[in-house]
Amino acid sequence: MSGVIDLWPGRASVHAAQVDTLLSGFTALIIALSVPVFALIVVFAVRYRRGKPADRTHPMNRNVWLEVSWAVVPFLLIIGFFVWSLMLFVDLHRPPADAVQIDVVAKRWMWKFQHPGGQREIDELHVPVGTAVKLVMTSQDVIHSLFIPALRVKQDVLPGRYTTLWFTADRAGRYALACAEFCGTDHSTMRGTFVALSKADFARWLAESDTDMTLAAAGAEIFRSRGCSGCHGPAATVHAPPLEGLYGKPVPLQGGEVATADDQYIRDSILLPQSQIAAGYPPIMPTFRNILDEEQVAKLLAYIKSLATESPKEPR
Amino acid sequence: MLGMYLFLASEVLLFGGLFAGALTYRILYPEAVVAASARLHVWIGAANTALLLTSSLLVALAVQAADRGLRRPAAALLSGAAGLGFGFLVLKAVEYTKEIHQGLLPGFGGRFDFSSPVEQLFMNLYLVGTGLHAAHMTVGIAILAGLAWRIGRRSLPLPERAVTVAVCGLYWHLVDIVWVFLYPVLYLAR
Amino acid sequence: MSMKADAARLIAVWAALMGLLALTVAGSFFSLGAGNAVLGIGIAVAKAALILWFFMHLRRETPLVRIAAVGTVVWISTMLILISADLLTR
Amino acid sequence: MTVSRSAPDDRSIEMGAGISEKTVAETAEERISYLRAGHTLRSWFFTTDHKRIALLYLVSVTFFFFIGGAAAALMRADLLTPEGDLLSNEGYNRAFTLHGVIMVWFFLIPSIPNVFGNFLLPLMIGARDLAFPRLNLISWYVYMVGGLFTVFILITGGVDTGWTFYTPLSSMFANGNVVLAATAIFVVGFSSIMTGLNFIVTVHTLRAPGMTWGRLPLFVWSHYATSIILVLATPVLTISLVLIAAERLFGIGIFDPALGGDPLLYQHLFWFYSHPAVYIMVLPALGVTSELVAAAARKPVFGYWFVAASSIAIALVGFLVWGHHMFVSGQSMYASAVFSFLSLVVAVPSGIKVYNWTATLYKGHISLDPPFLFAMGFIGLFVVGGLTGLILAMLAVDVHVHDTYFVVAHFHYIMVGGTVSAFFGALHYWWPKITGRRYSIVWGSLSAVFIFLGFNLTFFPQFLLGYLGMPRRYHVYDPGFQVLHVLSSAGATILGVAYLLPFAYLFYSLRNGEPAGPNPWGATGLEWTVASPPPKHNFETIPVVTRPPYDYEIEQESDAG
Repeated sequence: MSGVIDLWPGRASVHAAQVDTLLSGFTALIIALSVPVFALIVVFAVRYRRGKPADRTHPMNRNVWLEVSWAVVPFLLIIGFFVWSLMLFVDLHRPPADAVQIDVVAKRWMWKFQHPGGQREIDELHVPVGTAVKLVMTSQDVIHSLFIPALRVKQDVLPGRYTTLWFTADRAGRYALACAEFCGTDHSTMRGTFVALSKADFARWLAESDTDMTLAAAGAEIFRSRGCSGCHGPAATVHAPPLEGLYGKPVPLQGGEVATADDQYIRDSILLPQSQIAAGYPPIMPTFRNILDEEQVAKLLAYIKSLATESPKEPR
Repeated sequence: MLGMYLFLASEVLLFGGLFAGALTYRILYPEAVVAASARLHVWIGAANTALLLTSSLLVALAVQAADRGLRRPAAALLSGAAGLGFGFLVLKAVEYTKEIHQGLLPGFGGRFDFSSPVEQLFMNLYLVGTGLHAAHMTVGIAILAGLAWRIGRRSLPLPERAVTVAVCGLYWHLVDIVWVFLYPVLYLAR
Repeated sequence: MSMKADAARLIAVWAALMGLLALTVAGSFFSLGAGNAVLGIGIAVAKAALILWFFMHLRRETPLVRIAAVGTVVWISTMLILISADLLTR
Repeated sequence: MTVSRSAPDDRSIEMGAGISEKTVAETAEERISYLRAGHTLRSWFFTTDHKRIALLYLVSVTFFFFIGGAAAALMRADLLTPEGDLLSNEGYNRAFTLHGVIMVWFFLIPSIPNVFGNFLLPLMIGARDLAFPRLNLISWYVYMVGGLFTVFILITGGVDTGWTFYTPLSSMFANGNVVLAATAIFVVGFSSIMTGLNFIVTVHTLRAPGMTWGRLPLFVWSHYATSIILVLATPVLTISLVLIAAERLFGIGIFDPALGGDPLLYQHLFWFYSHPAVYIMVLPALGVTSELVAAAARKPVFGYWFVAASSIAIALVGFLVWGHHMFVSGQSMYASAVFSFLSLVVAVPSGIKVYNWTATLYKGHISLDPPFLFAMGFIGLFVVGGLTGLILAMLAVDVHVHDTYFVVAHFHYIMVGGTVSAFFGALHYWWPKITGRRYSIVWGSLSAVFIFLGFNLTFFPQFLLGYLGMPRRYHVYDPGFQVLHVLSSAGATILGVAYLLPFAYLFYSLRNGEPAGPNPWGATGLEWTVASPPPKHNFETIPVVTRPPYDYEIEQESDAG
């Protein structure tokens, strides 16, 4: 942070440095491709100015090999950079399995974050350095986009769907966080702070933040109070699929297809129950789309995930 | 002719946006879309398809007659095609009425009976798609009837102006083709 | 070519179209999984081709008009294919 | 092109569907310039003469350019301070939406095609008018109806969705007059389709004898390519807008996420139109530049067929790249990879054009008159805009700079630096043809230089802002960005003045300029063989073309000695 104008934004991850290197390399290439053009235009404009004597014998009007070479050579060079950037991009879409999950709900015009331990924060996101963090995000209303410039990452946050973003911050500090997709009146105030803390500081922060119960426990609470347990619980009389050991497993559907019980599938089953019906069960589940908001769904999801290791108990 | 074909190309892409919507939801929610499609009136749709195909035949025959300067047959065939088109709209109206009573048609009345949100989405698409098509039908019927009338009172001399008949015929055939795709996409999703 | 032969051909095409319609409706009563969609769209394409070729006289048009027609089909397929490419691999 | 006069042939009458038949006795009347043929308002507002319609468009697009420019000036003034003291949040959102909607649909898309395409296409191919002159007039009226809706939106308070109308914001949440705006764009879309259709049919059917495809000026090629996009892409926008309006008015849309609607479906449909729309805006500018460069150097354009084919290639491949607007939208990773690759492919034909223009200058007789200064400025800004476009196509970089000022700077380099410069270049090049008068070379050169400098000062800082992480459409921002914003606003002031300058000296020239004569630049092309301003029906007799385009060699022999 020096000078009047910083040319590079703060860097808080290895990925950020890689993106900067990619950009620098590519900028060098495009300068190499374009500066000769500018130079030649100026040189020609001076040397062959109208009325000025110059050697103009044998002007060329066409040359296929020249054409092909200036079409193909830059293209091949650019393809090299394409492969490089594709590799970085694929990395961004492959979160490690042990990443800590933080749920994000965007709402006009604020960011809400829920940590697995139940800690909740608004417009501020605390993460530990050196740990892979996976954000599972959805929106309560319109499309938003979570943008953390210091990490060089951005991902749109969609209503009705989960999108994910992962990163490993490696330098503690306070950085900007913003909504990058226009979302209405107060779009430009939908900003916040991204706080990367050392592991010790982060543990202290977690402990200090008020938390009555973990996310999964809060989900279990909703599971009971909203009547889910009446059908999906062990004592249910209704024929409904058991949820123990469900998460991450394949689910055969009525139409013969097979879905994976991931976050999106479980969310859709709660809010749009008729769209994908598990084989062998009657389509009797009512929709909860006017009853639960996205944060509550995230808690339920955490609860259902916590049941993943238990063995299914068939209701009697 | 080329101009008309270009216009038709733009019409095709207009409906293309709707087909893209249908495709999207078919892929995202195959079962719910199939369930929603099964609740439509397949037989009314089939009858309407038959009406349109037949009217297209009449228009093709009319174009042929116009080419040869046969005034009366051309006018009669065009009127027939317009009549069949009108029949299509009547059947469509009957179908809409039934769907309103079933609580299936969004935008009309207060009582809805959708089995799932996706069905509502599908019926929205159905209403916009068939509505837009019906609007095109209305224009087409007016054009065909107008042609028949002008041919009848000789203000459109044949065979000199047979091209006009052919160009209008192209439009009618296109409206037919659009329905040929709408029918399986909306009614026959299985 | 005589008027009658021309008319006869158009009527034959119409009969074929009606046959295809019967086929597509009948096909929808059998559960073929993905086959139903392929059948429905396949028959629609066949019908559209018949209408274009015979009713719309594409067979007598200049190559330019044919290119325009084929181009349109290519265009709309491109749009649908690329959109479904996104949906299927999300 | 050297032109030999042929005997009047009835072919021309047969081909020109809408040309009123003239008897030989009326030829004297035909020589009267199109500007003097009738002075009543009626003779302007009900004209079917492509040249008069072009002037109607020139006045209208200029009007909208200034409305859109006023909105931009408001935004730049507001951004001088990080707190955005001038406008409210809502006011700023409405200003940039208005700026985008007006500039895209009411200035950039119609600018070059509807003004210069309309004026020059028939002249360049040796025709007396477009294939459907009445459709041409209707298209102007339709455009004006769309424009009136837009003005109405202005009066009634505006729209706050951005020009992209993303759902569900536009369909369910926005407060402004979304339906009116959608109607305006819906209507103006029909005008685009009509123009595109008219151009395609004209190029196919009304070329003069001997005007083979290989002899078409490159301006015509690029307008042909543009027209393909106009006809095939615009309807997809139309249907998207219909769906938004249906959802807002009747609640029967198909995008509602609460019902399971896919928010990306709208983006796919929108960008299927709007990415090719970018090429609608820039292809005509590329055509103009080809003409200007050849005339500046008095040489044939290097690699004619490569340049012509690259226009068509851009139009076709341009339809396959829309997904590069959606890399962070939640689109599948595989689709993004494909779209990224195709976006790099589409850069190849653009690159070919730039290299070919440079090669054209080699061993030329280069004039530095104002139109050619604009053309050089165009090449410079277009190259920067195009290459930064490649940066944006790089997936990992785009994740960072998407929806930031980097994108804003990039597309302004293409559209304002590129298209608007070419628009001014075309205006300065064909002004003597359109009005019959010369304007001040000194003032013209000055405005070309000021536009170039002002533009760079305005938009180059925005690249830096974007990479630093300044999101677009922000009215309140981090104080750290203020220095660059102030620089940009300063540049915008220069740019604004530089845009006003031409109006002064061009208007002055209308009365006081020297008569231009038929060919003030010593250029080739059929439009320079007729009087300036051209007679009402362009050509007394339809010319027969016997030589390739840009055939400067004959004049050169005397000049080079």
